[in-house]
Order: sequence, then structure tokens, then C-alpha cells
Amino acid sequence: MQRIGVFVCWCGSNIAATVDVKAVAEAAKHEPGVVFSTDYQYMCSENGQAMIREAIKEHRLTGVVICSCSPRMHEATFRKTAVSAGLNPYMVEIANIREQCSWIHKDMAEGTEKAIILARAAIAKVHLNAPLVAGTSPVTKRALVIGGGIAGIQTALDIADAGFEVDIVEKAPTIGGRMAQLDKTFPTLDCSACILTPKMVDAAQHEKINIISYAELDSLSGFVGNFTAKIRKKARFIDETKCTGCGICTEKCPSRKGLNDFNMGLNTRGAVYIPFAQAIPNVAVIDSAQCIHFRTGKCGLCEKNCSAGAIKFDQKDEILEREYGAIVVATGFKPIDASAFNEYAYSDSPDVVTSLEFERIMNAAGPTKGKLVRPSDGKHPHEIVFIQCVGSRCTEDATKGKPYCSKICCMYTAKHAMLVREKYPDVKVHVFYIDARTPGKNFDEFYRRAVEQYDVDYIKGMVGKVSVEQDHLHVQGSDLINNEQIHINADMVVLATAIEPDPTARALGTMLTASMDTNDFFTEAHPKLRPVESPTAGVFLSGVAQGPKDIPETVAQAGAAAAKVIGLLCKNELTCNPCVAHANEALCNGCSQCERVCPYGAITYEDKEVRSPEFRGIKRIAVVNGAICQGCGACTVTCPSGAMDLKGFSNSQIMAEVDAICR
Amino acid sequence: MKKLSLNALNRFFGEIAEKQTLIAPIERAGQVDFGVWSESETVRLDVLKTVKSAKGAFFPQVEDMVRFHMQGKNIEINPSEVMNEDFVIFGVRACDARSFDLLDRVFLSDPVDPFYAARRAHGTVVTLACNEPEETCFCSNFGIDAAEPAGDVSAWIVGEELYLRANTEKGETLIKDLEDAAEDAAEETKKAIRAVTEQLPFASLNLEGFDGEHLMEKFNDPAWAELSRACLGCGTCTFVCPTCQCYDVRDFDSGNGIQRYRCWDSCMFSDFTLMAHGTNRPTQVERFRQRFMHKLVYFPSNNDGLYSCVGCGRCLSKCPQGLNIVKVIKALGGDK
Amino acid sequence: MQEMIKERVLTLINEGAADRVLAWETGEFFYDRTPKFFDKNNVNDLKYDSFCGANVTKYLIAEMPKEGKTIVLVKPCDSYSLNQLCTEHRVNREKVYALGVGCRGKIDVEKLRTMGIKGITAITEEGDTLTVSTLYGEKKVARKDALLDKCLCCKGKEHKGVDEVIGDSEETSVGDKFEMVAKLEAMTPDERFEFWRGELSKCIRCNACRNVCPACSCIKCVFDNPKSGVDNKAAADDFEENMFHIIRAYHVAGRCTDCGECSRVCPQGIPLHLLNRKMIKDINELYGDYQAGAEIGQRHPLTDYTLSDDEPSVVHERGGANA
Amino acid sequence: MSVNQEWTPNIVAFCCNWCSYAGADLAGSGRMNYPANVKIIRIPCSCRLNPLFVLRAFQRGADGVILCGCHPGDCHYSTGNYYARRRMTMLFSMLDYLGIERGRTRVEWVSAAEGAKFAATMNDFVKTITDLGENKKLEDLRCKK
Amino acid sequence: MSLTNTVTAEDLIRISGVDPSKCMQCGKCSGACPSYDEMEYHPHQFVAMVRKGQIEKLMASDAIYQCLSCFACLERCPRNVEPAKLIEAVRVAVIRQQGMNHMTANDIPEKLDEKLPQQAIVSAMRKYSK
Repeated sequence: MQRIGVFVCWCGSNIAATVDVKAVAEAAKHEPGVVFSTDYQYMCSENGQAMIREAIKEHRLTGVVICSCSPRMHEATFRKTAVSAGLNPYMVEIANIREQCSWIHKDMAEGTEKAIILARAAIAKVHLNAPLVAGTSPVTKRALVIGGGIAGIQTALDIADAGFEVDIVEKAPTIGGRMAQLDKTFPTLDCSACILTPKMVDAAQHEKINIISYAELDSLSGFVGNFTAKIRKKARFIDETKCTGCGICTEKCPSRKGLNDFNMGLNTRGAVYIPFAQAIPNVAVIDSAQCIHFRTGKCGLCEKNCSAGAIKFDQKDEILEREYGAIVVATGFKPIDASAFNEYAYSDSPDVVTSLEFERIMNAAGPTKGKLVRPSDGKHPHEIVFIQCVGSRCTEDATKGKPYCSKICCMYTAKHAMLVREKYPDVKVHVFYIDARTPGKNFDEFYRRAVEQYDVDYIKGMVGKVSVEQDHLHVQGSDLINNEQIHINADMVVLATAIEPDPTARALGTMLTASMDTNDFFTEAHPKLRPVESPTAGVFLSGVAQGPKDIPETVAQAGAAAAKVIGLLCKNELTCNPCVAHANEALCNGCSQCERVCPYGAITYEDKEVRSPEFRGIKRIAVVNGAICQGCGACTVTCPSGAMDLKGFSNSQIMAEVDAICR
Repeated sequence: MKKLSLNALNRFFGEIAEKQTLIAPIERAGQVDFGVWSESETVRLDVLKTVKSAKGAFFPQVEDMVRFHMQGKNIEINPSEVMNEDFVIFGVRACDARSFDLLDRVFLSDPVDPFYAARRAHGTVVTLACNEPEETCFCSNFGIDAAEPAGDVSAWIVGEELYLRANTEKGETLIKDLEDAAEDAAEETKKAIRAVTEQLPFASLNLEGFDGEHLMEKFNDPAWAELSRACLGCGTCTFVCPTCQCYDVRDFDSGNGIQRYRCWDSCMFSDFTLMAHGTNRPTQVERFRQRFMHKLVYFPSNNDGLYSCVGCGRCLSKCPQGLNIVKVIKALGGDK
Repeated sequence: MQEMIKERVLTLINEGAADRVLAWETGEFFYDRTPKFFDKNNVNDLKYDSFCGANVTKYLIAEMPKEGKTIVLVKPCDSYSLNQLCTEHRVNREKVYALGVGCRGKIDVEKLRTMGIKGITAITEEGDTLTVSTLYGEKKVARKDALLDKCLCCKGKEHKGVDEVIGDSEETSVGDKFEMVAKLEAMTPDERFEFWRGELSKCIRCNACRNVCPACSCIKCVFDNPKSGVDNKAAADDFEENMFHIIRAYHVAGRCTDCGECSRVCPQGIPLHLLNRKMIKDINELYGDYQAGAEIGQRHPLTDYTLSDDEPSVVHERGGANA
Repeated sequence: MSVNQEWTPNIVAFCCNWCSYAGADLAGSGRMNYPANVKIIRIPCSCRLNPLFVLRAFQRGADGVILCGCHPGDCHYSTGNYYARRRMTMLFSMLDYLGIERGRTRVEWVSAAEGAKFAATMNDFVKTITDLGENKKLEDLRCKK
Repeated sequence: MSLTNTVTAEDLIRISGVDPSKCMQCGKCSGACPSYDEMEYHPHQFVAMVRKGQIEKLMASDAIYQCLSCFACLERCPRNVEPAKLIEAVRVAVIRQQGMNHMTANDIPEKLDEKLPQQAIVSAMRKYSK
């Protein structure tokens, strides 16, 4: 029989206002096994915890029930309290009488009655609690960063600077990501490449960083501290160790039909190419779908012209198997497909461009060498309309737009407008906006500068229709402030398209068993208090993969994720969650059903000699690896004999709670 | 001897049921078992064997014994009341009627079982002769005459008439208002029954050696292993058996108190008499042996040679795998 | 056929391909059959005829620790149970020689009894007619009327995954096997409740259904385990009667091959197969057709999922009018 | 519960630790009312809910049982709620087949952000159960003595 | 036009099934509206005014008849607010107060005009045959 102490917290008036805490403490006294029961203003305070510690010692308590706020809030606190008084932390149970009682009920009698029932359930459960000892597992001191954009690069640099090895897996032939495609950055208007490329070089030269470009994660097994990743290094048909990045092959290549992804398809490139001048690794890659050699077996001009002998047409995909202690997801974003919005005529006219395309047009290394011209005829535009919130804040259709605010569009549109006006004062610029959202350091000042200094025409309202007319685009929109409908004949229309997670994220989320929201952004372990961790232990989040954010925020989060990774990799071993499944040998039939539902592959089988009243001899039984098991309990229900049970949430504990609640 | 037209049977039942509970073989969901009679029930006197025997009338499958209730840290104890109302059980066959004698030896010997004793005292047994014995019947081996069933009242169906004869005062009271009939009215029927009984395949089994003298010999017989091999360890034979009387006492924690009750148990179950250290009959061989040793050796040894089998044949027709006491008698008895 | 089987079994044993055979022997009556292991010395007592309804595959579990290989005689329907037992690692297929035996449906003597035929002493089969001799005269019965219920929803004449087949089989099913389930589904909830109360209240908790069931192969059943919190030896009230059968049907859901043994052995004639068959019908309708035991190594529907499975509320939405 | 009052339903809500329990907490933080006869039992994942627990609750006098878990696709353990979904479908179907009132059992997916949905779900469920009345078909009378 | 009973925002919401609180006043509806210049109140204003309960102004305005029911606003709205349905609801509210139909199917032939687009007839029927 346990000796149970019950501690009822007032939480100031948060609980005490709708729950008669004295009555709860009094009722608990009459429950079997309860030898001590009391109440206090703030149990989580130092005085409250001292009271618990003293009671544990004085009354030789074997179990503790705290009636307080949600266990999600203070379970860890009270477990530590118990440990400091010499009690096993898993002998503590919380009755949630705040979030799930006092805060939702108004009537004192009702609240008190329910609190007593919840306390009883916790007492009934603690009767069946057993001290649990957490096992440990070693930590592989290497991190994997998935995605080589600014988020991934910054995370990798920070981790590597702390002395741990980092692999960056990047699906494109070069690292750099979206930031490499940007022309200038807001609100300082400094050149994106100028601040990014030194970071790329730092990463490439860092002795602890290993960049695995043109590669993707194939599969992942294991658990925090002990992941095993299979990385598919796609064949680039170039020997990376030999290629000097001289670029001769890219010039000689006769096939010029490939759309240049880096320039958002605004111009073309050869079948063998280096994405951009500062690419890292500065190594060419052959697009085998486009390459004449791969299609016809002929050509081979690149091979003939490569003095380093780096062309390898017979190169195959390679699978690298690597072990990691932590994984950082930095998969970034892509703009949504603007062609879903017929009204903006994106598919109808090349002069309707997305902001990222516009970014390339404005960029000196872009398809127009930085000269602002209309894509259709190369003529100088005189009037440009920017439309914001294209697909953002759109709840109309999930396949079309996104319900969230993409966060960066207001600022980059202001940037674009300003840059156009700065370079080409003759160009009229209109911006249709719903709300101009500029919270951020120097952000509003930046936006106001566009309006006041650069005379950008900000129109509160939306465009209802863009129609292609002979040599211009007819833009029809509303000006809500002047209460009129506006008609503009523009030369170009720039759509501030919403951003969405990279399409590879969903599959990756499944592979990592990391949860995602309905928009495919990775979910953080806690929206406020653990914003850079995934709920899956050992998986961390960096950059837009977690939610829309601008560059400084991304870099900040990247650093934070790195700090978390460093914190993990510093440890020599990890304490496992002791609330894991275990199989009762005497009851196990070895039927393998549990194995099939285990998402972690934590269950294996072995033939073992068993002696029980029902069976003597050697039989096949399930064995749970406590370091791999995460304690979901899927196996426990699939087990017909009840051999599989979950520590901390055992069948008998849950039934005891049911009984107590239904009493 | 009294008589009653079968057409008037329901009226007779109604008269009985006005004063006391009447239990009779009634059909429910396609099966015939003893159950409480009411006008809406279908009585099936043509069915020879109810699935369960009649023993449930005196020794029900589940019976509450005592209830404990926690009040704070005190325990309140409320024993269940014993049967205190009269009842009649109608249509008991000769074999089942004999089983009551056997159960009496268990439950009415010291210490007397108050629940059973009360039911026996309040119950009136009306038996019915077996007009059409079946191939599974072998009651004659145990000195039971299917044509002359015991009980407080014995009854015979002759054509469209039911003839009843009181054997005890209780029986006398029950049928006193019925029409008188000649004492020998059922003699022809009895003869016919006996003629069939003699022809039955197991009319004369050789029970030689089933006694205390040969206990160890029977116990150690190697045949048990093979005999029991197909046994599933279900409780069908014990639960349909009129003489099996083992029960388990269990507690049910209702959340508001403990209900202690007893329920039939089966020596065929792997957890029969399971103790903290395990069980002393670890395999089905021992469990199977126990059941038949008890019926054919232990019980007679302690009860003047009376076998704890009445030859009703229910186990012969109900065992899922064709195991039964006849097979055991043949394998281990005098004909071995 | 019986003689061919004996001959083949003897050959297999003599060749060293197997050590024993699991089949049936005759019991006290001409119609009762008891599962039995034979070796080459007594294989002559092996019996195979129209009364061998019992599914013997479950006996293989206890045989596994023994040395050598066992021949098991399986009817087409039994072969599914054998495969399912192998899938669940309860039987090691390598230690079994599955000898398929032809089947044209097995006779249910209980059925003859419920027809009012008493004192049965012999049955002779001639084509589709049975001649039943009794202590009280002779009766003729159509063979199909005397078949076991499980034969009326026969899974076909094909043996699945056996090593060899002797003799021909016939499919004996009549109509839709889900007919009765559909009929129950069409009732109002109260009617269904009454139906099942009537049936389940007959339960004497003898455990025959569980103990004979090849899917109920647990070494210790939750209903026997005092630590499970649901154990009992008798259904003390209506709830426990319901619970035992709900949980039993649930535990075998997706694993039940619909072999029909539960209903065959029930001394109270409870149509237990209707519970299992409901689960099978649901699985087929919601998760695609699935036949447990069709092959070894299947992943059963309750240990599987698809992203687009119906929500549990589908249960409330189906069957419209009787909501 | 007090016997003198008129009948109010007793409802057991099993909530997965990661989404629905947090959703319930959020409902609390947002002071969203729902009836006091809903009592929550925390389980690690919806796939931890054994049908035995559901029956146990009914046996002991619950009038309704609801399971809340992460939305399909969002399971903390990636697949738990998919299994739970099939399991509960089969259990509910079984109960329905035995003639137990539909509506006494329910599954709702409630994320950690859906405090309002949690409260609304509970309000609606309590209303459904109140309309259905006392659970008579699956009760164990011994527990009511 | 006599306004006897007060029509509330709730009435319009009920009739139309539109939830005006979903609107974020982006003006895309008005940006798409072909009758914008004729209308005293524009689609986004209908939504805003219903939200504020300024129903009488709307009911008195000719704008409700200038709406062509082309549903461009409804098609373009990023948040499924469906202004056209709200405008329709205002019309219905007005017509209900009048208590009689302005037009029956029999009146149509004489009103037919070669230049009149069929959509206008359909629209007219919608407006007047309540």
C-alpha cells in the first residue's frame, strides 16, 4: 500500500476562486492510502515545494498527488521536487484542476466536486505507479542539417564553431538557397550576395562542416542521439574532386534549352551548368534529361573540353550511410504557383511576374543583367503595378492560396518599389495593398520612405482583374480610401506571391516523424517556449520550414537551433524516457502484431526460455528497446493478451482512473 | 395418482405461478433450458435434455454472498439474503433428479451451505419420465430408472394426459386439487421406456475397478495422456453436468464497494484453484484426470460407492471434440 | 478418400518426410470425431468422412516444441487457419506438412436433433440424401439441410498454401454469407439489442468458443488473467456477457478466418460467428476486401492504415434510417 | 456524483497528451466553458486507448466516452491516430451492432491550438449524451448499488 | 419605399448565409466589380455596412439594383465572403417588405429586347420575382 500525500494548490485565486481547495484537501484525506493532505497558495513556489519535500520526509510518502495546473506546465517542476526529497520522480501525479477545472467552470460547488473527482483519479493512479528509472543512450556527436540556405548555413556554422561535426545536405547542386537569388535585402538595401557568399565560403572552408550537395535524405532510423541516415547523393556526372569550376564545359555545351532555375526560368542554360558564379561547391552538374549525350549517346563536347577530366557520364547515385546525434530541418520555402489566380493573368502575359522573378530581373547577375525591361519585348516599362497578398491570407481554396500572412511581402514590395523609383525615376509605381504590415526594426521607416521619399503610389485596395491588352496590361482595382475604382494601364505587374514550405518538406516530416501543421510547416514543440525544436526529440527547426520569416529572423532562429543542437551534442549520454512499452514474457505469444504497429521499429523478437504456470519452455517473445521506444502505446492495444503494457500509462493505471472518475 | 390433460397444463402452471415461482424447461433463442415460467414462454416438455441441467435451480451459476462497503476508513458488511420464497421446478428428468441427491451430499453435509439449503427447503421438484430416451443416455448404469423418476412429484405423459404422483408432503400439497386417476395408469408407458433403455448403446457399461481400492492404479494409468490430448480445456462438460458442483468465490470491486459472489468453476480450466505459487495441475492431462477421477473414484469412495455421474449424456452430445465420460469408462473400466 | 489419405500419410512417414499426423479418430458414436495425433503404428484408426467438421490446426501450437514434422489434414477452410497461425508465428510452417483433404461439407448432428430426430444410431449418405436410422425409426434428410452452418458460407474448394491435396472438394455455400449480418444491421438499435441480449444471455461462459478458436491462441487470455481487471469465470451480469463477446470479437478482428468453429462448439447455439462476420464485413467495406489466412505474412487491417480512412463517425452515418 | 440531484451525464474524455490534452488546456486558458461532467484522462496518444477502457467506462457508469487525438497526419508519433481511427471505427461498429445507442461514443481530432474546438466539442457531446439519456444498455448494475 | 419592419444584420446574414466578419476589407471584390462606377455603395462597402448594421442605407440605395449579380466579387474574394449573396439578401429584404412581386414570368416576353443580354433577364427575374 502506498503512502500518498495530496497537495492542493490555490494558484492564488486562479484555482481557489472556483474550487474550494480546503474541501478538496479534506476529501482527499478519506481516500485509501492518503496519509497527508494539505493546500497552499502557490505549490510551485519555493515555499510550496519545500512543504512537499518536508511532507515526503516526515510522512514517509511513497506517492505524491499535486492538484494544480496542467501537468504540461509543472509536472517537471514537481518531479524535481520529489527527487530532491529522495522520491522517485515518477511517483508524482498531477490532477489538473486549473485548466481543466477551475478555469472552465463558474460554479463553486460544481468546480469543487469535479476537482475532488480529478484528485481521486490521480490518487487511484498513483497507487499503481511504480518507480521508473530512465535508461541512458549514447550521443553521436555529429549533426545533420537538411537544407543549405541561409538557415542551414548559419546553423551549421554555429554548431561547427562549437567544435562539432556537421553535414549539410542540400538538394540543389549548390548551397545558398533562396537568399542567393535575392538582389537587395530590406530594410538596409545591402546586396544579398555580398553578405551571403562569405558565409557560404566560411561553411565550405570550415573543417568541421561537410557539404553534401545535390543530395537528399533517403531514409532515417534511430532516435535522438542515435540517428542513422541514408543520404542519396544524386549523380551529377562530374567528379567533384577533379572539377575546378572553370566553366569551360558550360560554355561549350551545345544544348541551350534548359530553363535556368536560378533565374526562375526567365532565361536558359546549358545541360551542363554551374547554377551561379559563386556556387559552392563550385562544381558543374549535368542535367541528364537535357544532355544530348544521355539522350543520343553522342556529343560529349564537355568531356572533350574538360582538361581536368572531371566529366563522368557513368556516375551513379550514391548512398551514404551516416550517423548523427541531432537533425536540423532547414528546408526553406518556395513561392506558390501564381498561375492559379486567373484574374492576375500570370499565365497570359510574360509581363506579369512574381516578386522572385522581379528580384532576378533587378539583379545584376540576372537574365537582364540588372536592367529593368519588360520580359515580353525587352522594352523599358513606364508604369508598374505591384499587387500584394497574392495567395496570402486566402482562405478561399486550399489548393490555390494560403490562409496565413507570408510576412515578408510587404517589405520586399516596398523594397522593389523603392529600387525601381531610385534607378528609374521616370517609372510610375503603384502598390495595391490590403494592410501594410511593417513591424520590425526600421521596417515602417523603410515603408514610409517608399511613400514619402520615393513617391510610390500606395493604394489601399485590391486588384480585381488584370487583362492583357495590345501593348499593356489593364489593371482594374479598387481604391477603398478614395472610394473609387481605379483603372491603370501598366507595362508590368508584379505579384507578391505567398510563400509555402518546400514541397520536399512533407515527405521529410514523415521520415523524421516530425509533426507538421496543415500548411506543411513543421510544428514547434511549443509555440512560445520551444520554438526551434520539433516535438520529435533530436529534431530541430531552422528558418522558413517552421513558418514565414525574413532573413534576420531566420538567422536568429538558425543560431537558436544551433544552440539547442550544441546543448544536445555536449552530452555524453542522454536520459531516455522511462515511460516506454515492455512485454510481459509470461503473457507474450510472439505473434508479431505489435511489431507491425510500432512506428519506431523498437520491437524485436527473440526465442527465450520462459517459466510460467501456463507455459514452460522456449518461446518467441517480444523485446522492446527502451531507448528507441517513444511510449505511444500503439503496441499495447494491438496485443490481445495484454502482454504489452506501457510504463507510466499502464492498463491498470488507466482503468483505475476510469473507475475513479465513474465512481 | 392424479391426472391432468396436457391442454390444461398451462392453466395448471398459471395456478402455481400465482403463488410461487415456477421453473420449467422453456425455449429461448432456440435453446431449451430451465427458466422462470410466464404465460408468454414456450414450455418444451418434448425436449429430453435441457442444455444446462436442472442443478441451477438450487445451485445457480452466479450467486451473491456478501457485500462490503467502505465508508471512509470503515468497512460495512452486508451478507446476501438466502432464498426465502417457495418455488416449483417442473419437468426434471430422472437423471437430474438424482443429481440433487448427489449435490445434497456435498452441500448439506457439514458445514451446511446455507444458500443451497435454503433453496432446497423452498423448492418442490416435479419430475417427468423420459418417454423417448436418446442414444446418449446411460442413466441405467447408475441405478436410475428413467421410467420412475424421483422428486416430490413424479409425472408421466401418456397420450394427451399427464399423470402425476406425489412422493412427499410438498408434492401432495402441490397437486392435491387435480383430478384423481388410477394408480397404474402409467404402467404401459413405463414398460415402453424400459424397453428402449435396455437397447441403448451404453445400457451396460463395465464400471469395475472404479472404486477406492484401485485409486492409484487408475490415477497412474497412462491412458489419461492420450484421452485428454484433444481436450480444449473449455468448461462445457462441467457446466452442462448435473453433478459438477465446484465453484469459485470472487470479489468484484464496483468502485463503491466489493460484491463477493460465487460462480461455477470448472476443473477443466487452467486457472482452476490457481494459487499464488501456481497450480498443482499444470497440464490438461491432470485437469482431465481430475474431473473423471472425481466422478468415478473419489466421490464414490467418500459417498458409499455412489458415482458422481447420473448418465444424462449431456457431455456426450456437447463436448466440442467428442470427449466424454463414457469414453473414459471404456478406456479405464472393466472392459479395458 | 480415407484409405488414400492413410496410404499417403504412411508413405510420407516411411519416407521420413514427417513423423506423425494430426487428424481425427472416431468417438463413442458413429458420428463423433475427436482430433488425434497418429503415428505409423496406429494410423489405421485415422478417420476422415462427413463428420470431421472440427478444425484441428490449433493443436499444432502445442506440437511446435517437439522434434520432427507433423502432417496435418486440412479441409479447404482449415487451410486459412493454418496460414493465419503461421503468420502469427504460433505455428512454424517448416515443421508442418499440410495435406489438403477434399471436402463436400460436413454434417451437423445437432442440426438433426433440432429437427426433432432423436436416438440417432446410423446415417448413410447417398448423393444428396441422408438416411438417418434412429431408435424410433428411419428418417430421410436432404444433405444440405444437415450441413454445419460454417459449410453454408464455405470459402470455396481451394486449399490455400498446402503442400498437397488429396480428393475433390465442392463449394457448399448457399447465398450471401453476410445476409444475416445485413439483416441485423437493418434492424433498429433496440431490436438488435434485444436480439443479442437473447442470444448472449444464454452464454454459460464455458469458453469453448475461445478455446477452440485458432485466432484465440493466447497463452493466457485476458479473461483468465486476474491482473487484466476483466477476468471472470462466469458472466456475473448482462454487462459481462456483452463484454466477453465484444472483446473476443474485437481481439480476433482482422485475424478471424471465419472458420465457424465458435458457433459449431457453442453448447448454447449462440451464433457467435455473426459477431466475427460483422467485423469482417466492416473491414471489407471500409478497408477493402480482406481474407485472413489467405496467405502467410499478411498484414491485417487493424495493424495497417491508409491516410484516407473513414472517420469513426462513419459508423453512425451508415445504415441511415436506423440511426 | 451526488444522487439527490437530477441525472446529469457522466462523460469520460480520453485525450492524447500532445494535441488534445493541450487543446483542453488551451480551452481552460481561454476560459471557455464546458460542462463539469466531462472528465479528462490523459493518455500519451490516441492509439493508447484500449477498447477495454471504453467498455470499462460504460461498465462503471459513464454515459458517454469520447476520444480526442491529434488530427490525422499530425500525430506526435506519426501514425498513432491512424491506428486509433481504425480501432475505434471497428469498436463503435461493434457496439452499434449490439444495439448500443450511436452517439455514446465519439472520436474528435483536436489540435493543441484548437481550444475553442475542444470546448465546442465537449458542449456538443454533453448535449448529445444528455439527449440520449442514461446509459442503460451497457451498465453494470453492481456498480450502481 | 416604405420601411415598416426593421431589417437587422442578423436577418441578412441568415438570408444570405454570408459571414461578413470574415471580410478583411481588401477591396478585391470592388476591384473586380463591373458596375462599380454606377453603384453608390460598392461590394466591399456592403459587407462593411452590414457588419456595422447600416442596413437602412443599403436598402434605400439604388446600388442594390445596379449589381448585375455577375458574381465576380464572389469569385475573386480570397476569403469566401460572397458579397453578391449579401447584396441579394438586401434586395430580398426590400422585396419582402413590399410584399409583392414586381414581375412574373408572364411579363417577360413584352419586356424582351434584342439588345438585352440574357443574363440581364435572369438577373431581373432574380431581383423582381420574389
